[in-house]
Amino acid sequence: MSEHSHPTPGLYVLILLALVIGTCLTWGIAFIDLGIWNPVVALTIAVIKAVLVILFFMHVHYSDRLTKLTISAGFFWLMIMITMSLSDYLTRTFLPR
Amino acid sequence: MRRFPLSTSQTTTTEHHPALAHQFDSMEQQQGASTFGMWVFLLTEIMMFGGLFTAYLIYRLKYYPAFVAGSTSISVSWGFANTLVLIGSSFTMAMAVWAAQKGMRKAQVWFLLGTMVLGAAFLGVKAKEYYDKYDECHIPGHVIGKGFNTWGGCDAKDPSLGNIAEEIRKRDPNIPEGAAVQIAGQTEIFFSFYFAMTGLHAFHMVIGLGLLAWLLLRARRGEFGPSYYTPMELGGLYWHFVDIVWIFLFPLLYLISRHQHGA
Amino acid sequence: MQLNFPIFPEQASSMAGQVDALYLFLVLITTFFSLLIAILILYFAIKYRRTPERQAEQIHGSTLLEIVWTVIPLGISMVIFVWGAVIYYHMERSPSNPLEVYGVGKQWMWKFQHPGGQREINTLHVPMNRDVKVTMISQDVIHSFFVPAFRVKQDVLPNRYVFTWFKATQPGTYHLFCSQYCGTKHSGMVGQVVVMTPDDYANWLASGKAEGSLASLGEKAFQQYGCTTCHRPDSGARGPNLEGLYGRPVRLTDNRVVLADDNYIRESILEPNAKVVSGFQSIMPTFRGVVSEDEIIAITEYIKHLAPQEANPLNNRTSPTQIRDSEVPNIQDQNKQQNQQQPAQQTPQGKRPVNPSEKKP
Amino acid sequence: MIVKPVMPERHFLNDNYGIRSWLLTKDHKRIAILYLFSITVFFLVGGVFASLIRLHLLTPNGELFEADTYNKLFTMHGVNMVFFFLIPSVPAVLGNFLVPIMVGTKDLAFPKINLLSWYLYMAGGTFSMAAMISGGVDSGWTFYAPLSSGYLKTHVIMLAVGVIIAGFSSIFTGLNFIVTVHRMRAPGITWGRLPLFVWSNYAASLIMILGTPVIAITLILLALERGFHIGIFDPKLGGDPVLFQHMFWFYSHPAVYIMILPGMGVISEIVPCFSRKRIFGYSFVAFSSIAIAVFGFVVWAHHMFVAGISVYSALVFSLLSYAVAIPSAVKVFNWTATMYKGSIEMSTPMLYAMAFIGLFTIGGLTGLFLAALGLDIHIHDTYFVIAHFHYVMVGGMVTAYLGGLHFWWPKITGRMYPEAPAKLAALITFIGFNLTFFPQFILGYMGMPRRYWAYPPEFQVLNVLSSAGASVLAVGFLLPLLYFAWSLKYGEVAGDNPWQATGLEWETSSPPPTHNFHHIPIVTKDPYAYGEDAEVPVVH
Repeated sequence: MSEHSHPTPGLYVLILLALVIGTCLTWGIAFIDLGIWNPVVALTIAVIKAVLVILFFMHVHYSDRLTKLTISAGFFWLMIMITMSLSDYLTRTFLPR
Repeated sequence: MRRFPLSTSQTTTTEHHPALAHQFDSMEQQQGASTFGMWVFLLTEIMMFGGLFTAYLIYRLKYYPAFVAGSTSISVSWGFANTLVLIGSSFTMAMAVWAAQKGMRKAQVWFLLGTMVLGAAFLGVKAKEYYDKYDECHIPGHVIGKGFNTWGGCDAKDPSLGNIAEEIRKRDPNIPEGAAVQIAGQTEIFFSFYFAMTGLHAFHMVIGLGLLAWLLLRARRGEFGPSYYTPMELGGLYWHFVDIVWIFLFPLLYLISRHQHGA
Repeated sequence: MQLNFPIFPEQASSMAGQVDALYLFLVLITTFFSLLIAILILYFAIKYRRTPERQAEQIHGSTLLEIVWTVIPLGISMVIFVWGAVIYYHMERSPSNPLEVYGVGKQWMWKFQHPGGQREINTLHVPMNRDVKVTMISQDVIHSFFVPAFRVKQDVLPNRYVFTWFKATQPGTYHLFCSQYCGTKHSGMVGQVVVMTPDDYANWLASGKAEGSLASLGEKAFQQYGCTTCHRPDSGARGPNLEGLYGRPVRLTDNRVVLADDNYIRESILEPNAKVVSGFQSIMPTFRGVVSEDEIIAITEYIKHLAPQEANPLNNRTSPTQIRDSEVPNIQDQNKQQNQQQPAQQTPQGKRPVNPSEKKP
Repeated sequence: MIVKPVMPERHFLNDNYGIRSWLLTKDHKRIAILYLFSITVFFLVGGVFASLIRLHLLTPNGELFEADTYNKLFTMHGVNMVFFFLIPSVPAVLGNFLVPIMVGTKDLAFPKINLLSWYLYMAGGTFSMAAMISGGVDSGWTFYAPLSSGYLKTHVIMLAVGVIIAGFSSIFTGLNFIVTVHRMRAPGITWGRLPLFVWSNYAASLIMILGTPVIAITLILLALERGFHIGIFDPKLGGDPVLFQHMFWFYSHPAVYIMILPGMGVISEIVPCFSRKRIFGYSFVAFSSIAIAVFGFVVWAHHMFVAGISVYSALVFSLLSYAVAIPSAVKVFNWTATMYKGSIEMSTPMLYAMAFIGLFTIGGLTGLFLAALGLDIHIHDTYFVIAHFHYVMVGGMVTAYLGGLHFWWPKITGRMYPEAPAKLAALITFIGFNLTFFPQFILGYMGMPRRYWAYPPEFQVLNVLSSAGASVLAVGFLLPLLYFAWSLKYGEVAGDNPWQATGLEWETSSPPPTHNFHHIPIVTKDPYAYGEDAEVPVVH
């Protein structure tokens, strides 16, 4: 159902290049002091890399809405787990007194 | 009493592809269902790794200095190299799927082989890293290896063997020994997560290699072509997912506040 | 077997009435809706029972009705939520000037310490009409402090202090249960809370054999572990001055501000480098495995009693004290014994006024 | 229809014979029957533990068993019932049998994975049985750390492994349902024509695939901590025990909706059938299932109000907990409204459905007590909680399971169960159930903590009442076992549609042929087209 148009090897090479550049960037930036932004930058690059892999290597860009919805649901639920757990950990110190 | 049938019946005539399972009407339905099934399975994988990531995050907030020290003690170069290896294997995997779609038997086999070699290389590096940790007495707990020591190394007197407390003091002499030892002791929890997360990932890699071997056999027999390449597609999805997990593991485990301490 | 069995718990605290009011309200709601549904079902089942001539009347649905039975339950549940939240908030707020009692849970007993130094096991004596705050910690697994007559319950965790409070209103003896499953003798981890009139309570306090007040025990431990070496009021001290510390905000080296409460003090004893006060070095060794929970409680009580002696807020000291390396305790050698159960000895040689054999918890 | 129905000549039960044809079957109906047998065994084992617990609690001082044994009994009762009965019961037995037929397909999307999931279930069951036989486990089904990871001396890891494996069985069942519902619907079955049983199983499947992996990883971490003494949850090793509870309840709270949602689906099928009426508010009933599944994921910490979580977090979780109560209420009202002006036949399945609606109402409403923060402090971890979830799980779920089993028994076996003993069993179950669990509400509010081996004497009368009820309940549960077995041989031949029900499953023969339908059906009407030729008034 999903193979009406498919990426070509040329595109794959481009993605590979982008991923390698992303990895090098992550590695390089890790040694520069950005304060609290270090993990933010690293994770942003990681997210971009993951999105590239998902969209092109995993053909989601060419897939139907259901597949896209499924993946979004996965990350949405992960966010639920993380944020709702943190809602406890981050507010424990604000005791009402 | 009268019955009110919900349905009328219809006879379907579809030409049968040998790979079409009986429960499906068409190859298109079969591929759609299989691919979607794989995605649903990957959804469960996201949540499974997600549980680990959540716990990791909470402990990282709680024991940040120890996570920095633990992260610094693992080799960023190997981690970096392994990231590139895995990205490369993802590329060859994508190419293998493409070759299958195009019905290029030889190309499939070579790309699959390439993927397997890179995957095995990744596991080899991982094994080396694990062995280093074993050597440095950084295995958490008291069951495997010589047991985790509060100073985070094998011998308190010998700073050369993974003595994390000593490393901390070397990088920042202002940190007193007591504090360094305490932080070193807490790296045990970092290593717990390091091994749990990379271990679960490596376990997925091993399964992935098994899948690839099976795909390789089938590809060699020329089973895949433009009309049927679903198993290849599914294997690809799985392999890319494992790659994505690593894309997150690398910065989370290897690169915690590297700038403080240099390579 | 007694035949006149109670079906409602005693009300023996200021909170009991509030909780029971919400309970009875909910019982009313539950009864109303359960009966409504049950009666409707039975009525329909009889009224519209199948007979040869009966034809069901097809109804697709009604958006209006759906909205009605979405909104009404929503409204009712919001009332319950707010009501419950108000009571909860009240329960979680520490009373202003409570009588403080400390509890330690372990498999399978409760240990309580009073500020006057009295210790009890599985029994807690408290005066009536006075806010009593019980601060608790567990030595092993999770327990839970539950006094049904007071409608209070709090899980007692092994890694941090939690508290609960109550104001008993009726003299008497009440059940104390451990309500969090804690192993084989979970159901044996029971005791009683004895509520006494103020006079009786005073008598009880006087009759109790105490080795001295809790704070004085704490002071003893404070000296015994050599804390005074660094935590001194003078400006050259290597550790923060602890006078007037309790209950105040403290600025840390990473600019965070935390409240110096029981948990902070305990953490600073066991994991001194987790939260280092701004302007100080992290030089303090850990006392994990060295001090017992009881001693930490006593030391905390002692710190609470250290009144501020000068207007020198410890949280904004400007010049960090320089420490020479030779002053830093060398604790590695003593640290070699790995066994977590065994107290390691981690203090600088010659600085501790007692020898290890004396510091039995 | 005066013609006496006859058994079809060929159907899935006689298509093939021999043990191999069962153990290697890929037919969803045969797998459903494999599940039916194995689940019954686990239910009986769990039931024996329950009976022993109730027997022990007749006296306050714990005279029958040692404390240790008692702890093992309630642990194994909980584990058996939750992981090996409640979670798989309706989805894996009735769902497996009916979902493909209801969506008009020959089988589930992945028959081999379906069989694999039964084997995983059996493997998980074997591990848990092995843990049981080799001395039992006394961790409680909740496995709270650090007790289970650092203090107990029993085979916690073996039991945890059993639960993890069974978890994967449930993941695969859920995966199969989701793919089948999305990709395998027969022509004409739009989402608006999907039977409500399929909707609710779909919603439960969502929870299975999103929640179950989290319990798997949580228990893996627990086992690692226990096995290798690495610090994850034990504060002695630097961990945080409250994190275990967060991760455990992230799955285990939604898991109660895995248990109850398919049961609700059964009721949504039975009530219209025996009222001869289309379901009231189809789309509201359907979407309330999805709403329950989604909201179910954001309320977990209401199990932790006294566990030392932050006050603000508790407020948020309490508020959200009410969000999940609303769709449940909507369902109850819609079922009741479906009966209005129907033509109601009080057959056994309908009796069970009516019992479900009543008991679930009580069970659901008492959930409001537990979500109310100030009140939960008092009743948390008491028998009030026990009573509440048994009202939902036994009064709701088991009742629905039995109702569904009676309803579809003629479809599964081709034979009717005997009506008179079935009605009697339904009545006995209802009375026994209420006698067992209603006193526990009072006990709980009185303050009797759960998992107590001995208790203060003033609680004895209520405990004796409860134990008496349990013996009645046991009879109620054993009766169906007897007459179902009897009916296999002597039951009346049912015919394709003994209830004159609508729905695709009633259009094929009973028992259905191996491929369910001789031709792929094309559906032109919605699933509850009762009285379709009559005028259809719409109330506004």
